[in-house]
Amino acid sequence: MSTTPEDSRGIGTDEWVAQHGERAQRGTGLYARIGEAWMGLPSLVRWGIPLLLVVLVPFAGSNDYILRIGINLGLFLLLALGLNLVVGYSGLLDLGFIAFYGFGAYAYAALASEQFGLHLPSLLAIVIVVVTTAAFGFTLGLPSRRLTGDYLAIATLFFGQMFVVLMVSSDAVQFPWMDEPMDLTGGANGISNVDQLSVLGFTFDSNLSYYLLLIVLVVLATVATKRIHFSRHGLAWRSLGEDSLAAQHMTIPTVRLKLLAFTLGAGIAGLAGAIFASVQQGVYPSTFELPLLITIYAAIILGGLGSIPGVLLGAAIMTILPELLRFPEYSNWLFLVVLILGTIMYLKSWKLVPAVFAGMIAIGFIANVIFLAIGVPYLTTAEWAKGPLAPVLGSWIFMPEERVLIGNIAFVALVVAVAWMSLLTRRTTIILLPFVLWLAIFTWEVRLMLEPSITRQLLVGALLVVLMATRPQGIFGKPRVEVL
Amino acid sequence: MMSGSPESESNPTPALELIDITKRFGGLTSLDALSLAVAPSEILSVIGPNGAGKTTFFNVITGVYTPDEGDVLLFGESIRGVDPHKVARRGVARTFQNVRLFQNLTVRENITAAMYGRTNASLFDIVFRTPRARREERENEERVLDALSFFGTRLQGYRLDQPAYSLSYANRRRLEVARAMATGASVLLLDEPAAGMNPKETQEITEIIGRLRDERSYTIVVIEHDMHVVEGVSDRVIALDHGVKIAEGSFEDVATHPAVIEAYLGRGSAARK
Amino acid sequence: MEYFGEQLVNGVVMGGVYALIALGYTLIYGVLQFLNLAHGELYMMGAFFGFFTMTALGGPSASAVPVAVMIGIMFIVAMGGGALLGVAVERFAYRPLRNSSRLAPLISALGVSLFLQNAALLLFGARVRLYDTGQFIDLRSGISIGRIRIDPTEMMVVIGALLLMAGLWLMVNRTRLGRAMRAVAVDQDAAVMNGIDVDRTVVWTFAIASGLAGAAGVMSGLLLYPVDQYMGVFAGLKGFSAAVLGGIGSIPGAMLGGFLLGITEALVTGYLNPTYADFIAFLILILVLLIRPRGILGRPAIAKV
Amino acid sequence: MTERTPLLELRDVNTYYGQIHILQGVNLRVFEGEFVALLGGNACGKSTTLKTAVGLVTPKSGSVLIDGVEVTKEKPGERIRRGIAVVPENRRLFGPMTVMENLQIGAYTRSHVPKEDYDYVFDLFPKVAERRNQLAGTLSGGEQQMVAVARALMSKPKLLLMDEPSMGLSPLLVEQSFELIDDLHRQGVSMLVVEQNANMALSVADRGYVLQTGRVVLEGPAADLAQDAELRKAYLGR
Amino acid sequence: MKKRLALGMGGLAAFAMVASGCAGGSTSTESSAAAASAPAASAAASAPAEAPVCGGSIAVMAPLTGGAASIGQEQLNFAKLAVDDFNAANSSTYALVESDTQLDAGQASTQSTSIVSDSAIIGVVGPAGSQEVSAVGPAFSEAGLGFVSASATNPDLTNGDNPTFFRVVPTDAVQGPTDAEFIAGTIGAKKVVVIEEKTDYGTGIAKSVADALTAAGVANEVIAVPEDKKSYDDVVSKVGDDVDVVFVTFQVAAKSEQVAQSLVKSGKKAVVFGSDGSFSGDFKTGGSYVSAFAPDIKGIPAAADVAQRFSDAYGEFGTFGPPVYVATQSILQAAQRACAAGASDRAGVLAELKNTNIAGSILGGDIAFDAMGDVNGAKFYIFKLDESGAPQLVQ
Repeated sequence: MSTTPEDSRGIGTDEWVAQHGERAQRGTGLYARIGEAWMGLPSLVRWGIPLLLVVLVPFAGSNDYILRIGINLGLFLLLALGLNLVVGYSGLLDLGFIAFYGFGAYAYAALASEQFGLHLPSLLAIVIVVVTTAAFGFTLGLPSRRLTGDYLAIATLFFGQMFVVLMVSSDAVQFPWMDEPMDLTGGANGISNVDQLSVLGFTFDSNLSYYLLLIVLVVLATVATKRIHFSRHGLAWRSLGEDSLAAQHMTIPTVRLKLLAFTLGAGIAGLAGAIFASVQQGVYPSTFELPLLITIYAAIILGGLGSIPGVLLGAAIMTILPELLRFPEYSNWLFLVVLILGTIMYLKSWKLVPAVFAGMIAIGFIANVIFLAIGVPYLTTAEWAKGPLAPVLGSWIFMPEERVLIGNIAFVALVVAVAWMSLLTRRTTIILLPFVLWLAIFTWEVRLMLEPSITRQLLVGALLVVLMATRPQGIFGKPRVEVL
Repeated sequence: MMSGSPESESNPTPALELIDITKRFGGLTSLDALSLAVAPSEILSVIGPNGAGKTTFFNVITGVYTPDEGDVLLFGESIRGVDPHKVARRGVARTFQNVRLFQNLTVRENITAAMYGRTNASLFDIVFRTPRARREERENEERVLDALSFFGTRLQGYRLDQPAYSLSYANRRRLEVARAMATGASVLLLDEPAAGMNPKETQEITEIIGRLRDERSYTIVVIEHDMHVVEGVSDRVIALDHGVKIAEGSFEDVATHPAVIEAYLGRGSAARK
Repeated sequence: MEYFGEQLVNGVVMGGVYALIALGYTLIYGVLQFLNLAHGELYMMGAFFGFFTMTALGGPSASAVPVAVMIGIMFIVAMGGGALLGVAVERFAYRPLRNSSRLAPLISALGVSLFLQNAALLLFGARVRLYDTGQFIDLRSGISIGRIRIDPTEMMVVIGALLLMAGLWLMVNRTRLGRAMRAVAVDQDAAVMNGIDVDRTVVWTFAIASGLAGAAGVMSGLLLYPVDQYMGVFAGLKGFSAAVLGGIGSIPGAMLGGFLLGITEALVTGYLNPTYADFIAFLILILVLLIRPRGILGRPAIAKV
Repeated sequence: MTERTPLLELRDVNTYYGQIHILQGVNLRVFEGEFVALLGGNACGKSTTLKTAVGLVTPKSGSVLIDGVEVTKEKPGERIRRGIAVVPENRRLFGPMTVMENLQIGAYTRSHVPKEDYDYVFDLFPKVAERRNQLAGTLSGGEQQMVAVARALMSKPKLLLMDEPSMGLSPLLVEQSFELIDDLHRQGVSMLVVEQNANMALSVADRGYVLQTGRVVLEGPAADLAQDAELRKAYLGR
Repeated sequence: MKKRLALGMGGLAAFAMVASGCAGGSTSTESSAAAASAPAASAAASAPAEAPVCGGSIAVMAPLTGGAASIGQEQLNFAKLAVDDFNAANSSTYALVESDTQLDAGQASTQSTSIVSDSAIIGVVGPAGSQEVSAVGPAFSEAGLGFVSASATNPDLTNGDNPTFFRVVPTDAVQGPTDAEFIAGTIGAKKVVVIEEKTDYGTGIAKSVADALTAAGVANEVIAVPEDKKSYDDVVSKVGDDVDVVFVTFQVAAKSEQVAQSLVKSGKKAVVFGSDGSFSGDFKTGGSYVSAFAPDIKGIPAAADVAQRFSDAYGEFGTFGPPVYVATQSILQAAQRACAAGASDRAGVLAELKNTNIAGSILGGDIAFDAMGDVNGAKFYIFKLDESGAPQLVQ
């Protein structure tokens, strides 16, 4: 029989694993220290700095496009904050959320366009839109009393789909009391020439005005959300999202709160929809289909469900990144920078970095020689091989004559290689890394650059997969840890 | 069958009373014409083999299930078929056999969440931070500390802002009790409060249950397998088997009752204890 | 009555395709309680694999091998290719997330969909492809009862779907692998403690489900559905609806759901208005869910308190 | 101690969950024919030790040996083939499957299962034979316990690992469980039982280990441990 | 070839020297650079002597990804071909900018701001859909940016709201009556079913055809179908035995073929008449009709070469591509003229766009715009598909 001497607490007192968990919560390293320093700032500063930057954008020589992206981002943020109440807090997987956005947009268009000859004052129209959308949200929330989890998600998803079908096909609705079929929604053509917002004599007729309006709305929504977060309602919502049954036993009227979440979320979405309709001066059914739902969900989950900064960041990523990728001149740089930084961050060793990059450079020339030796015809100059180094660069990444075919092969090879590499040990990965890096650049230059629009979508898809795999809880999300 | 305990005779309105409660699931009768009464500030323990209907008994009281027959009275008023959150508001709070905390909420938030029924701030109050909202916030803060003070320093200090999942198992059980207290209930239903605790912790929770009655006058119903706890806290013990009350009375009476030994305790238990 | 029969046949044939897709959803959901939203993309890939196999074998008109053999090879390639792809998707997009929140794999699945659609666009080009079945199968042959006609491809789809379902049902209920799948579905940790290799079981599940999607792709190609990069989105939605309608996790349920959905679509198209077919299908679905939250043949959830 | 090869040996095992150091140099041996109890409070690493032995958790350092063969990198299935089997905490039967199917899953690692093996467990547990076509989820607590043990025995283990067999059971069932375990042990099955109920476990075990904050703090014959003053104070109650 | 081999080897050697930190690396690099300069010089020499003067960017707004990618990619490729051809012929440096709208008016509207903000862009090809045109119209007219669509056929677009909008294809108001007249007259149909696909394209053309048929006294029934419908057997079952013509308004020719095959196999006498969206090799059931705004471009000498080169580079094509070639040409020529006149900004290009006159375009006729931006003398041609599926001009 033996007793470990260093044991001092005596047998039978064991809270140690959990304390370990508590300690592990605190991060280590540079990032954590920067994070802590940032969190140490007063919250007014933490929120104020980004806000100031955002407000200054229009005055720093930006153009309509940037403002328009800003407007889209603002609408997105409103949607994401609204959805966060429903999904992030209450844990209700509402996949019909986009229908509320669409409903708001269509309702505004119906009240302020030639469709029915109505041109209601904006404020009145918006109030009507928000109230009706909220009522619509309440109605769609009713099944949440009976359906939970995936099944609620499915039912709401179909509601969302039905909305689009209904909008597309309601351009010739025959009411029994009318002689002629009536055009309610403009069908596939949607409704155009929707009035712009006009409040107290001020007409929102420029991107700048909408941009500033949205900043105000997003700030208000963020402040409200933050206040709700720690309030009795916020806690009640979060509790029912955690464990609806336990919440009921803790005096929380779950049904009512679920409906409230649905209603409130819908109201916010309706407001965003109305603004969207007036920014665009039109509504079209194709906007409110699955891709938008995907983007909005990606935004809230990417950032970290239930976390306000996470929602804001996620929405920003999902709005700005795809736009950046539209332009080859940016996406090129983005690609190279991500590739290089990613490699450096993966290697975490100043000795390995030059070795890997040297290997990458060597492999290009080796490939060049091999391809020549086996007689693959090619043209040397790639578009980006400019300047004095052009010939060297040109024979490092060469352009094959059969650019599409070889590019496709390279693409498939790259996907397979990256996937395969993720299964290997670090050691083997590092050995293969130069080859894969070169193949990535080769594929990019030979094939992906040729189709920027497709590449953009490919990258967004890959990004979602990679981000989820590396950080399933989202960027700012806290992991759910189960100790033992 | 044992006769009703003297406490319930001396007190005209029991805190909690079940009258001929029957609950069936399909062909299975989980509770069979069960009647019992709990006097205010009494600790009643319910024991019985797995599947005896103990948890169903809690679920019928708290409104998760509506009994097929019979009535449940809380201080003389029927709460049969009332929604769980309303039952809780009327003063019945519970803990769960398998600990159902709001795992990703902090200790403080877990307790504050349970005060929903005692607070009134509307969303408007909250968003615009009206005086009412601020006042409630302060009150909540005090109540949190008050509920936690019951457990010494176990759940205080830095632990207040730790998520519930990071707590040790025993602390989670404690937090669940504190959360139930925070609802403002006067009747606590504790489902195996000592399960998975080591002997020291078991002893501690036994003391706490006693103090809950002595210091705060809670009426408490405990489901427990650990006979040390049952012995330590009970004013009265009820043994259930197949939804039927097979014995009732003091711990000694029940523990030595042949039917209880047959169905639940086993012959060796008395010898070993 | 004949018209009704005609529409019924149309519905059953459409339903066969939906059912095959639904089987994949149901199988994966049954084992992992997770909606593989990228399933429709595997169906799309299957359709393309079938198409390129056909072209490689000499195209619709000048096949190098007998037609039956060609169709057989098309199915093998599409199912094999689908299975491989499905396994890869599981390995890289879902396995890292197996123990995280329910939403993470959903987003990952959407990422996979986006990736696969655009990879197909990049690799196969944007052109819509047609199998041109009429070139190698006489669509005017087959059975006809009065005006109701069932052409050979339609027969193949319906019989094929039924056979695959029966095979799948037997596999799940009668084989060692099937038992392992069900055990993993009930309790992964307990399955591991009994020596079941969860990863391998899940891989097989994905392989089988994705193989079925590949088969569905070829079948819909043979039925002359246009083959393009985005065909999987809506077909996936339909298959998914079918699975939910029948009770997700239940194999006969998926089949039933598929046929019901197909028949609904055909009847609404036939007697009302095609634009409302989806609307009514979704409406039925929501109503069924409200009445039976777990679908027609789904098991009720066991409430744990 | 003789120099026999232990059926199961953990050598200086260190295990982490994320950054949390769970097992800190655990050494443990179970010899053929032995009944070893592994005791300890909550969250002290008992279950992790078991999981490490089965292969659900891979140690960061140290090794696991079954019958003298290093299995640290092997999957649970391979280890079960080498002759260990687990009765998990809370039994964990496959509720929607029949008792027979549960037994078949118990024999999953074996390519061929002769009928006699089923007969063997049916002889051992006539109740289980009776219920073989019933869904496991519909059985009573005691029956479930039997099926769980029968399921584990289907892989013909040399060593049976049991995780908290008394967890959540009524006193009668706890007693019956231990009788069952004791019975099996007498029939020659070697056992490693993880238990919080030290009293009960030490009354039937040959030898015991006490785990504290991830370390083995006490080990020795069960009878000696039952007399250890500190242990008595902590675990055996008043 | 050998030079390049040497270059690769040289590069490798140079790299090896540098990598190994060799002191003599500098000389070696120099020698490799010297070797490298040879091909560069020869490449420069092969370029034409006279310096290019005119250039600028042209944006292509099309659904390059998403459900309508088959249309958008074909349009993009024709635009690429047009720019390449034009640059080669005129030694100019015009470049294309892709703008993916996914056929969604919302995205088109956002992208329009991007295009307006890029001052290098002097003209826009597209957008493809009519609703997209309404969505981008205000931004482009405010910026004075000319845009030429090759597929937006809603007649309302040229009602004066969009002063900078042009299109090289005739509107539904031309196609509908032409097709209806042919169905009523030449085919002599008594009963027609119009399958209206619920897209802005399908809805517009279906309405125009149905109205014209009614006016011509032909009994007709419109069946609306959703865009994502996969099987058309159930729709075909609705077509009565007495129906002579099924008019389809799909954007994807494969669907028209699907309907035609379905009619054949169910033994109905009705033939399919496809609107211009069906004009593609995929639609080939013998006996069907299809209309197009141009004679088959493979039959036009001026176009045969373009068609051939397109097929070589990008594969087969349908109906939405060739007009883009012309639309791109119109902008390129306008830009070139503006450049020659020394006013190569947006206003200059827009002014010149109004004077567009492409003689003998690949669409068969001359292309010029009227005051509203519609193409002059718009006319529709009707083809009958022969047994091999090849279109034969019948009107």
